[in-house]
Amino acid sequence: MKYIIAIIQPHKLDEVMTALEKAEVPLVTVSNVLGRGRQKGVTEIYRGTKEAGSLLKKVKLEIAVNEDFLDRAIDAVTKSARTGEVGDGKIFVFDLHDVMRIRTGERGSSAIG
Amino acid sequence: MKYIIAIIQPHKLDEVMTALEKAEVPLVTVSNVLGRGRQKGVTEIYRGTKEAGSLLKKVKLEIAVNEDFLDRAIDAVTKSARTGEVGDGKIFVFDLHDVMRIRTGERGSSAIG
Amino acid sequence: MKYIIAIIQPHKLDEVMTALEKAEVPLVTVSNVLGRGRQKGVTEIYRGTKEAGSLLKKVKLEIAVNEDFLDRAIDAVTKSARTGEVGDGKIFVFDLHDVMRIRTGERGSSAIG
Amino acid sequence: MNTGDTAWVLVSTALVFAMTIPGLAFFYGGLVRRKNVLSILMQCFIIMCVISLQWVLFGYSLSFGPDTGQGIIGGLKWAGLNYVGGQPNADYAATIPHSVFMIFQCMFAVITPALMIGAFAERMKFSAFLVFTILWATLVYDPLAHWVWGTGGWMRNLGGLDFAGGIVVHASSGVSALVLCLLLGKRVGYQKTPFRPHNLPFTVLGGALLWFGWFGFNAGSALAANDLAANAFVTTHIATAAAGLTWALIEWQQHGKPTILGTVTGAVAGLVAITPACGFVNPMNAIFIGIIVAFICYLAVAVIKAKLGYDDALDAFGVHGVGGIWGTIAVGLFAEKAVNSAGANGLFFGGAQLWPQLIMAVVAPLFAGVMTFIIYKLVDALMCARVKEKDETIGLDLTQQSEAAYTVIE
Amino acid sequence: MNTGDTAWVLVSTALVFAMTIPGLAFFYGGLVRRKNVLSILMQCFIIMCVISLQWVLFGYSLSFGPDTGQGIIGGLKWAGLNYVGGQPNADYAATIPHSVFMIFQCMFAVITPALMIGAFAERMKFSAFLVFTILWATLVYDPLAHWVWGTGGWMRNLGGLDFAGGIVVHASSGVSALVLCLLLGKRVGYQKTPFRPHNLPFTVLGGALLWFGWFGFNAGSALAANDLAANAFVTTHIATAAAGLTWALIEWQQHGKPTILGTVTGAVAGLVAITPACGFVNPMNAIFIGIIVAFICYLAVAVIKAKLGYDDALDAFGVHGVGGIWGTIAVGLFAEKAVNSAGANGLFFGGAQLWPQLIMAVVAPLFAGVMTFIIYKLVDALMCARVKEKDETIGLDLTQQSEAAYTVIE
Amino acid sequence: MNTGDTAWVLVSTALVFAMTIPGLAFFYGGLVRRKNVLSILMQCFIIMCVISLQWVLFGYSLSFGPDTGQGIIGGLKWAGLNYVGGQPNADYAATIPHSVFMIFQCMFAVITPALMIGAFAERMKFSAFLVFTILWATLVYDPLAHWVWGTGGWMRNLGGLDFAGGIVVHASSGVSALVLCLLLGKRVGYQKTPFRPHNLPFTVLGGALLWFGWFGFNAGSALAANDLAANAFVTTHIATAAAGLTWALIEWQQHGKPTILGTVTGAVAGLVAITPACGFVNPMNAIFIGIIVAFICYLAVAVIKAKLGYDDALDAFGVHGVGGIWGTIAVGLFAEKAVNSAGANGLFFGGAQLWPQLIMAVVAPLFAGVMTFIIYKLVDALMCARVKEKDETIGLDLTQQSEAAYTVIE
Ligand SMILES: Nc1ncnc2c1ncn2[C@@H]1O[C@H](COP(=O)(O)OP(=O)(O)O)[C@@H](O)[C@H]1O
Ligand SMILES: Nc1ncnc2c1ncn2[C@@H]1O[C@H](COP(=O)(O)OP(=O)(O)O)[C@@H](O)[C@H]1O
Ligand SMILES: Nc1ncnc2c1ncn2[C@@H]1O[C@H](COP(=O)(O)OP(=O)(O)O)[C@@H](O)[C@H]1O
Repeated sequence: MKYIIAIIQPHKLDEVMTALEKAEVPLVTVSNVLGRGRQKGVTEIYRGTKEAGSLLKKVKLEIAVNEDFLDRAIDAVTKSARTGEVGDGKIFVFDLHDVMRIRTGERGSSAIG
Repeated sequence: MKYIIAIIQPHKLDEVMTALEKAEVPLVTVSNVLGRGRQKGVTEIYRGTKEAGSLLKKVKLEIAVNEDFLDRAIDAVTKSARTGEVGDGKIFVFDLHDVMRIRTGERGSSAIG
Repeated sequence: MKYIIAIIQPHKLDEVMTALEKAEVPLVTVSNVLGRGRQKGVTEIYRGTKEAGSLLKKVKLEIAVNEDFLDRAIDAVTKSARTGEVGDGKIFVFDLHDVMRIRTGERGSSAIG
Repeated sequence: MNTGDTAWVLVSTALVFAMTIPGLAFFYGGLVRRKNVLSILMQCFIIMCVISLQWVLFGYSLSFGPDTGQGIIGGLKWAGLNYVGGQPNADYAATIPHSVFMIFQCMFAVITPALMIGAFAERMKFSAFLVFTILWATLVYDPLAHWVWGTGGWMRNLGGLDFAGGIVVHASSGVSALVLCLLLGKRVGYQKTPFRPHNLPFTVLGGALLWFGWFGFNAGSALAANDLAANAFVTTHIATAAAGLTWALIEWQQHGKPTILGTVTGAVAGLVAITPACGFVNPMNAIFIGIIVAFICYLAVAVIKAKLGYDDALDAFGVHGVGGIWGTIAVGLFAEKAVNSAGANGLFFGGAQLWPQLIMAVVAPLFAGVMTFIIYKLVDALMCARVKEKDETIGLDLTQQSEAAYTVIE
Repeated sequence: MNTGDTAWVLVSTALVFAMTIPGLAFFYGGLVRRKNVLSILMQCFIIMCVISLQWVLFGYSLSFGPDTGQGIIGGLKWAGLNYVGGQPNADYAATIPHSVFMIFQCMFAVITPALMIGAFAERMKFSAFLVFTILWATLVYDPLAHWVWGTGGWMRNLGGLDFAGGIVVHASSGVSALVLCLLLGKRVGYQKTPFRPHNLPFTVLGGALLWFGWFGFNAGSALAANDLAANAFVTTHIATAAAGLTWALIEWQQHGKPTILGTVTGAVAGLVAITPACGFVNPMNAIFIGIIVAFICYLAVAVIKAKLGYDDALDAFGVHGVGGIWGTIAVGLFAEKAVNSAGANGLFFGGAQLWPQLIMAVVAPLFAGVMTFIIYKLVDALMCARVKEKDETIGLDLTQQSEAAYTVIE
Repeated sequence: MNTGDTAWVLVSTALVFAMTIPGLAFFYGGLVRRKNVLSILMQCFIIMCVISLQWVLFGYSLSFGPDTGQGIIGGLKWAGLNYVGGQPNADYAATIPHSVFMIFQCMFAVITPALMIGAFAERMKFSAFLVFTILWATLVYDPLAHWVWGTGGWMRNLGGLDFAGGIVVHASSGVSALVLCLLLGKRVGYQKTPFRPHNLPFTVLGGALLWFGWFGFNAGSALAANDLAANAFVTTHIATAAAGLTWALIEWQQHGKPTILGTVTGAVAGLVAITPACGFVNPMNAIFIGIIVAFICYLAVAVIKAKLGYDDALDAFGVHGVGGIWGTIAVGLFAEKAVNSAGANGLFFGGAQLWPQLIMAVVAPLFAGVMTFIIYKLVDALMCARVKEKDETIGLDLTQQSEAAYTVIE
């Protein structure tokens, strides 16, 4: 089993969510993050004090999948999240040791979906 | 060493925290997330526009443990977070390569607690 | 490749960010978390009801690096985040299976930076 | 007719309006959990709509219309604002248009049921709340307003004094709130998980606007821009300041820290207590009324409630019920004819005003409590007053209104 | 001069001030996405600054200054507040200082262009917005105010009635808003991704303050603290209550849930509709005006807009344009000389007031729409009215103002 | 007595109340970091409580009570509101109850120390703040109010003019604020890590309410609803609009972007500067006063402060101190007898009013600064004025008040 962490542009979230649903990996956990990447931050000014804000708002997706769904999940995210501009984000993939569904106590691969 | 990520219902947080304390795995990091799972979202309406909100508020727990505490941590979460209804959440378990306590510089298994 | 999760004190964020930049591991994802650790929480009082708040505000950093940058990243965080007081936080290190840059589709080690 | 008086009462009307929305709405809204804040705002807002209509259609007539004979209720002669026009009605206010008096009183009729929201917050079904509110306004508020303020009202004839609504507004709604929260039961998880206020700045905003609007509520009740209004304005301000400070000091002594929530709560308690008294007592005694109410309400809110374990979620009873009754009794102690010749002398000034005050302070709450019980039972039987547990867990905003107060992403 | 009248109009001026900031600013600010809230607040705030200056420098003179002959525009005789001092000007208000009338009207001149912000929210460049606003105030608002309210204005001479600005303020800005949003185009992602209000409590706060301030807007337009002000106050309150409740009930029937956003929107629609009528109709007919506007605006906002697909982001047209036109026509139906002897009788009272009302309701929007088109084209040619797509995605707060509304960390 | 005047001053009192809470509280509260917002709200709220009590008990008597002989201080004859009742006091205001004048002035006494919160924000211990405030109000504000406004006060006798408090309120508190922040030292991390405003909409809300309430502050200071009030109202509005716009334009020119924080700050600076002048200058000169204050305060806040490196956290000195002194001098330049016959002619109108103004502008700040130094040293010795570094890091909300402003989970 694999665990995907994807950092994307906030305004792409809805498209990515739809793409994931179409790719049959609908289950996902979403959260707000700030990212410093290659994309330039926007300077902020408060009463004359300039601050080179380097952190930009991003959205983080976490998706646990069985191996055979990995590629289509990555694919779905990449295609739907891409604008071609710097700042589009990254996908990180981890080995997932175990999963459990709290409601039923089910474990492993079948608990993932 | 293992790293547990648990997604639970927000109103269960206090019970889970207490259960973890009792299970002697008190150290935990908590954050807000939104989840799309099997649980149905609640439709929102703004000036007549219906929006099938698919994301529900969840809470994410992260717990780093030594192997021999893994089962009791999982157990504590499962029992205290379970309502039996769809949406109770999932537990994901990862291998943890290394840990370090920033204050002391301690590393590995002893730094976890 | 490795994936670092660091939990630090919120007011140390700027120093850590600067340190990471100096250590040539500038790319990082940041988020708010609450932590229960060895540090004592602050009691809150609402209309006479005391609540032993055990959760304290922390900041979470996530940094994906190639192996040869791992030590200097850990070093940068540890040194800049340390105050010597309880509550300074922890660093967790994971194996990273794969990385992908959404913008280009690049994969693996070269996509990390 | 006097333009200065008219200007003052018009402004006061707007000020009392602002007490309910945004004042009370934000005071209460900040105190609930994030998932229920809109339900509070909605309840306050819809009360403004629905009770205003009830008032002009028949509520005003029931309350202030010509008495039907026994001092119990006004008739329907003034329903639909019949006879309520630009000419003054000397029985109530000789120097301002009758319709100005009517709309000023409208804002009182609106805020009174809104105060009860604090008791049943976070668990009452919207439809049940709406029906309950309309019935309560008609069957509890309108008669009480008539008894105390209407020409021919029996408490008024008895000599009972209630300058701006200690009995009519606060004691009545506060006691009803207690009955309601006992009948509705506790919120899921009450006393197990902590229910922290989700946005205390909102509560402070609301509290400050309450204080601001209360100048209209109390000093506007003089119905003229004269020395009586001035006295009411000053006593209101000072009693409130004293109560807010006292509450902070009590907390400091009890827990080692004064809190802003405590200070604001104390201020509101002070406003409540001075309400019936503001036009009858002098400013120095107003300080005592304020100090004492802080002690009493602190006891009610932080000690007694916790002991008895009822879930008066935002302390509608502990602040408005308890404070309103204390203020009503305080009139019987501190009132002076020197302040208001149309008033009376209280115990400390050699008068016997305490008795009518005590009668009001006992009968009105009793009446309100019993009626609330009956109305609640009726509503509950008809449509089940409480939301389903699952809906309560998800939150009233999403389940009762299909809205979320704040976006999470972006 | 009368101190009571002066006090009332001074207070009303402050109340109308509060309608724009913080009222409208928060009403709109809560509805946009988190990344654009400051741009809304900024636009409202800078309009207050810039139009107030425009007004005292020449706007007031253009609007209310001595007519230049054809009833089209006032001259520049009163520019820089020449002749506008402490003495009353009996043509407009005989009992208050002329400068009080001027500053009261100033707040109307400010809020009118601010209403349009709702249409072009989240995508207009700040510089273009600023230039557009100044031109629009000068070329659309000032003439219209003169036509309807200025001595010698042709619509006024025609017998058109607009008590507090149904045509001058709401219809004009609402229709211009529609033209603007059609010209500017839709926001990126409109109807693809959901645009949820980022902070509904802010919207409720703003809505409540609008209602509060509107008492000054409408009842202040009597320019005296008399029975006419009283009537305007009462009708304003009641029509609003009726409209708010009606909208909630429509939603309840349509979607099974009443929402707070709907209720507040309904209330604002009610305020808009009663604006031209409040000094001419009686309270019971105000209820009808309120109920009807809820239906019409609901249709405009929730049905027609969705069908036609234009992006009137916060429904400036749907509420102000549609509501203002309905209110103007309603005067022609419900006005009574019994309420205001300086008024007229509408259709239902055997009068012929409907015709001048219809003429106003057709000509003024047409004029505003055409002028808006011309001004927009000019501004767009000069400086490109819309922000770059990339900036729109990042948000106007950061890209137009280099600020973020809320911190994320700590 | 005059009901219109009384109505106006009562309303103005409520408006000035709203300047401190919620106005200033939210203006400042939005600017600090999330962990300190409640400490600001608490300080503003408790000042309202504690200084109101100080005022009625003895502060008013010290300030406005019969002079003890040298023009330095009022006696204790009016302590506890003795002799302060419903009858007018012709020395101060002949047409309104004396108690109305007293409570109007109470709100000035409250807001003045509250302004200083901006300087010591985020690091002062609550207990020390409380003791400091009471001493400062008694030893700095009360004497100064007496000098400038009390019958027999020496600055008043000298012919110094301060219509609504440029010296008494703004210069005094602003300069004291500077002394305070120098003595307290910088916040931990100042100029190392960025301190972003945690909630700019709150700041805009507060700023708008300040402007709103300031109409009562300035125009209410006419103590009557007459043409003088009208002039003060108009000049206040216009100077503020000019200053807000000017600040935005300066930023636009300097950084390429106008910000809402800058615009609001400019508006507040405009309000400060016009305060002493509003009843003496004409509207066109008010525009100049507003434009100039924006330049001066921008310099103080964005350039000089950064250079000198003192930590006036929210610019209490930069805006109120600098702006108040400029306004006081501006009276000496722009005042006209044509505007206010009880006033004087400034330099530009051939008068010699500049000298008394300069004396006030030098002596009052000096006095305030020295006294602040002494009081601070006393308080610091007694109870250590600053919180522990660890507490500052965690935040004042949790460590001084055991409360959190917002919940994080749910
Ligand atoms: N090595 C990394 N570790 C952690 N987060 C990263 C890393 N690289 C990128 N990110 C996250 O991805 C976001 C987008 O990266 P960025 O470099 O701006 O875009 P791109 O990959 O298109 O050049 C960053 O803001 C950051 O949140
Ligand atoms: N495969 C997954 N990947 C990431 N998050 C998941 C996954 N499955 C479930 N979750 C998270 O767990 C939450 C609960 O899942 P859900 O399916 O609603 O409950 P249950 O497991 O009880 O059926 C989801 O809202 C989501 O946040
Ligand atoms: N085993 C763990 N699992 C998850 N999070 C942890 C763990 N240990 C520490 N943390 C996080 O690190 C933070 C700091 O830990 P704490 O024990 O207070 O500090 P220190 O390590 O200096 O003693 C905690 O608040 C928590 O968020």
